[in-house]
Amino acid sequence: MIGPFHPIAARASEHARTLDLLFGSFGAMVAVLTLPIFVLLVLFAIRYRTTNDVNREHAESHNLWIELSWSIIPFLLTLGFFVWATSLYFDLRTPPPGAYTINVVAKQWMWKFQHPDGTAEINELHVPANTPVRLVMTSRDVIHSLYFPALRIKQDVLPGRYTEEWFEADRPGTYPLRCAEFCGADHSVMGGQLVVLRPERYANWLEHQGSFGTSATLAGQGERLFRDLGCSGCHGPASAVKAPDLAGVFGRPVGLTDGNVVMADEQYLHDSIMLPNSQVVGGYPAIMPTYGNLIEPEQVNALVAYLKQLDPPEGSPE
Amino acid sequence: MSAAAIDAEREPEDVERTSYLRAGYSLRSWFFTTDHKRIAILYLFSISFFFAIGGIAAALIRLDLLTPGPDLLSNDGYNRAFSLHGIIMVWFFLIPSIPNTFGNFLIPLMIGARDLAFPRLNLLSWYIYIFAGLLTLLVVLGGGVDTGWTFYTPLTTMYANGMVVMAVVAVFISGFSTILTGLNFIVTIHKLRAPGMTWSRLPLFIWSHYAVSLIFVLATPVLAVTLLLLLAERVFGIGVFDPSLGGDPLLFQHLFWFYSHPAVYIMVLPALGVMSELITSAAHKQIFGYWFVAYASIAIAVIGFLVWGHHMFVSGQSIYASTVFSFLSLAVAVPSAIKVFNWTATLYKGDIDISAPLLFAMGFIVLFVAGGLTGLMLAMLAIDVHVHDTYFVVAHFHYIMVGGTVTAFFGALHYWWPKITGRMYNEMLARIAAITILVGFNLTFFPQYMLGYEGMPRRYHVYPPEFQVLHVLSSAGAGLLAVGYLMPLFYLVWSLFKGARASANPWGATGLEWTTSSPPPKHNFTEQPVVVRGPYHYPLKHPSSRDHA
Amino acid sequence: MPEQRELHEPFHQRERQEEADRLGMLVFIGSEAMLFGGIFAAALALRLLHPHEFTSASAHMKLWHGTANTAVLLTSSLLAAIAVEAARGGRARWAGRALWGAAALGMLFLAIKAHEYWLEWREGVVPGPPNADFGSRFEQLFMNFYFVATGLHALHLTAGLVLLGITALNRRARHDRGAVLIGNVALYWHLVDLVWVFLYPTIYLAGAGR
Amino acid sequence: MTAALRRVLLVWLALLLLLAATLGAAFLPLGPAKPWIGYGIAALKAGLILWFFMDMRREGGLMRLATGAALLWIVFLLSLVASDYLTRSVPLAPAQPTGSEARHQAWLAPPRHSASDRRWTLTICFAAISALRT
Repeated sequence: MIGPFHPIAARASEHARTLDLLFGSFGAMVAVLTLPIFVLLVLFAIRYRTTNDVNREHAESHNLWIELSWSIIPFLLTLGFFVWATSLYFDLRTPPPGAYTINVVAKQWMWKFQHPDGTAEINELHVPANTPVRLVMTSRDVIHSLYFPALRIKQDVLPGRYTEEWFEADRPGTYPLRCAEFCGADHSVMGGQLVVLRPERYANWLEHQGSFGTSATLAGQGERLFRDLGCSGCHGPASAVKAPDLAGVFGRPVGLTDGNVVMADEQYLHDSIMLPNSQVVGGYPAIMPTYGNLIEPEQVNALVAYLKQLDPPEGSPE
Repeated sequence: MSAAAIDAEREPEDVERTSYLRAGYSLRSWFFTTDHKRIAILYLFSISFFFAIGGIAAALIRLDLLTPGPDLLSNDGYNRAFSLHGIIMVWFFLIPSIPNTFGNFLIPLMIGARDLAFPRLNLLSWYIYIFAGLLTLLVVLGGGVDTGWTFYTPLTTMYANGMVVMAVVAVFISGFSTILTGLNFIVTIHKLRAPGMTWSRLPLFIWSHYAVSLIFVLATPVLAVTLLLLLAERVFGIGVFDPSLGGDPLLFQHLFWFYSHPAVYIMVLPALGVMSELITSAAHKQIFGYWFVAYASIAIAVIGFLVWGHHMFVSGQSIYASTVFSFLSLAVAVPSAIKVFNWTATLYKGDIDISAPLLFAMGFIVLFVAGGLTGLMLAMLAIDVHVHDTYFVVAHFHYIMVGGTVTAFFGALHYWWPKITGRMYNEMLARIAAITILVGFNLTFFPQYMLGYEGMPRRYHVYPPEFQVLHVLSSAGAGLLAVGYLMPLFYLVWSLFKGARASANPWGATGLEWTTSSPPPKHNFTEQPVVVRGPYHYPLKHPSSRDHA
Repeated sequence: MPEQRELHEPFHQRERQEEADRLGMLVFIGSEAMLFGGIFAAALALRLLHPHEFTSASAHMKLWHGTANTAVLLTSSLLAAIAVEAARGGRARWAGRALWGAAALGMLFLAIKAHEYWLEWREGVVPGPPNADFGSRFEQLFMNFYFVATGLHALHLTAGLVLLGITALNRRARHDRGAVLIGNVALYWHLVDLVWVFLYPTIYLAGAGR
Repeated sequence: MTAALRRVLLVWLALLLLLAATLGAAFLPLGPAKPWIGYGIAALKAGLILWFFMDMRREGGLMRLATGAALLWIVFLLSLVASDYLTRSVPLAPAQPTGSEARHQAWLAPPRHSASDRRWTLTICFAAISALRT
């Protein structure tokens, strides 16, 4: 029952090592609980077989205390591991503030990664070592799942919604990345490489990419889109249309028309572009056209990146 | 038990003349029968047929995975092979395997009734099952589906191009056969028990089938509505899951797994019921902790409905809901643990006849415990994040479904074979088959645990070369397992013609079904039996109690 | 001598057999309730995901058609209950009339429903035909849910109508003082009513006051 | 006009009154309480139908158990599905305050405990709730 750890299962992050410890210790406890059963099974079968004349006096047919104990004690033991595993899980789902954000777009049978400086790569992900990296992921068609076996993490990637995954790889090297949720014909070839570089080598890898990758940063692409798609027509400072000013909106609570307050995170910005009437800002009419079928998820990522780094004009408390 | 005793001593010719097998040879007498025993035989043939088809699909998969590259099947061909393997094995073999064959045959016999409450409904449920099975065969011939047995949207609603609609309709129809069977069992167990057969005197086989019927009736309709919503979206375009309109693919997963996790308890609970019968009969001893084991079946059925979220830990479900589902998934493991501990305690100081059914039973316990505890590991949130949708999960559910349910199915087949056919099978060959199955099984699926932990995802047709060694091991094991499964086909059929004639109670067991002749007459009992004692009243202390049965 | 339902195969006493038939029907009703449980889970999910848009989409529904339909179905449920009481009281003719009344009100429900669908077809909020244009994308999703939920309910209502018709024509059922068949059909009819009682606030009342 | 007929007619009247009540309540400006009232009245109507029309009044314990089981299973489904959708957007991760916003946002956003101790309380209270549930 305990999967012996083959040398193939590389460990590239602190979480991976902790998880292996959790898996190993839980496996050990499970073995300690079950081996007696297997031994007793065979032992009883041989010792009390019908041809063996042995004392079979006063075998009880029930004993409340034994039965209660062997159902409650294993449950309490597993509870201990439950708390440990749950706190590990909460850490997994809590990216540290200020983590290095990379956008991921999954498409039927390939992964596209967009670095903040605009570099884009297919099926290859270069990340700096020893820095928390946060992947903000969305899919263009079906459900995929970005799985890093060496980091012991995976997260499904859903169409029409952001899901995120974060890790801090601490051992430079090349590790596999795979799709874990069945997504159609080429599900098994939809994988690639996670290349962990020391921070300085990652920096000059980015420069090298900069020359022939797209020139503008992701936010730069977002700014160009903001103009081309006509967003600035309504949301720009000089526009006559009554639309909320988007400067510095990211990370701030936003009051909606129906009274409750929502945190303006990436998901809210994504939904406001794709499904504008879903959560309209308080005091504004729901007149924004939907861009659902006009733009690609990559472009939405660029727009969101642009809005995230838009600082409010100096001094305005709004 | 006087009247029933007369049944047991009837001469073989008289037994042969009145046996339900002799009550009509025409096709009409078989295909329009309302005798629960004949319907059980009809089910036995049909599920064996689908077990063979599912097995062929499994063989294709295992052969293709011998090599890292796409050598035997194309990408699409492999996807269709595992989808059909999943659909046929889950809905057309595993779910009906024990309840519809041994449940149909034995529930009336065990509670002293002449037949199920609604005999015609029972036959209708078989015809619905066969109609759904034919539709699935059309899907197989028409090229199958490339969605997996889980039919996740938006893959199935917008991007899959196989015969998704017919496959979904076939599964939808097979659901009604399950609901009717569940309804039949519940009413029979409530209303047709023999005089004196109180709830505390019910055999544990009946308790587990009562729990299974609860799941049949309460879970299957939710599968029906989920598949209807899927069809509405794919065929008429009026779906509620479309993400571009603001719908949520997770809603499909919630509704699907609300059925599908109780469905895995549908598959394992009857096996647990069979085990209680096999262990007590082999040990010739009262079950240890009757009420704990009986209520454990009901507890599994009830808590089984609260844990489906552990299939969705990495699917973007809220982390708080995942914590609740993780905790409840630990709670559902407790009743199963109770059963295993009680069986082991039953063997203590028993008067054990190491027969083939006992070998199957002990094999079941080992594999079920291994499968169950890896299930506990999967319920741990952090571990599931790593091993979800990998071969670790594949190995886990095969340990429970194949190592558990199919082993129990074969154990039940051997244990009640004399009662069903009136013939004894060859004991030595049966023991060899049991050992082959257990060894072949472990060789097939234990390497998959290691594959899973190293990061080999599920449903992968092309895999990195470093996993090849384990895949070759697994495929070799699959070959041995196939041999193990084919052996009973030969010596059981052989026993039909050449086997020794079975007495009414070859194992010296104490159930009501052993008080009537083998094979039982058309109306089960010549006289209505009256129950005066509990189910497993074996004499406790006597050193060699076997000859006083 | 009032007809006795014939005693079929495995049962010894008629009274035990009637209990079994009624329990069997109730278990079937329970499974049908779970079927609609899935529909209500979908409604709950959609409402929790987009609370604001769910209410604005529901505001476009024809509230008066929905309310009329609820009243019609409640009355038809009353008639079914009267049919059972009449059969138990031995008044077969009243039982038959009450059953036909319940069936008639069921047809009225379908008529109102068809009229509502036709109005929506003309407004172009029926997904599918070319003239469909929806206020927002979620509005189309809401209409999808509306048609699936009310369509499934209408299907079950039609099955109930057929059952009511068969029982009304069945002389022996009407004279059966145990009212087994009438009782079971009435149970099914009350289930169809129960589902609508909960569909009404889900679809119509969500956006009623806006 | 037998007693049974009178009782059934009375129940029918009560049902129509409840229908009027729920319709009226929909037009009152009750805000967030509206769905609770709507479904509360619907549950009342369902209770009346079950108790009188479907004769749970005269039935034995077994039939009531069967009806109760179906309703309980629907509650299982709805409550656990709701638990996912309600807590999906509860932000555990503080959104990334950029530059000068940090000080400003601290005033706006509700006081936040440190992530770790909130995590312990959440895990324990969820475990407690689920223990009560089983």
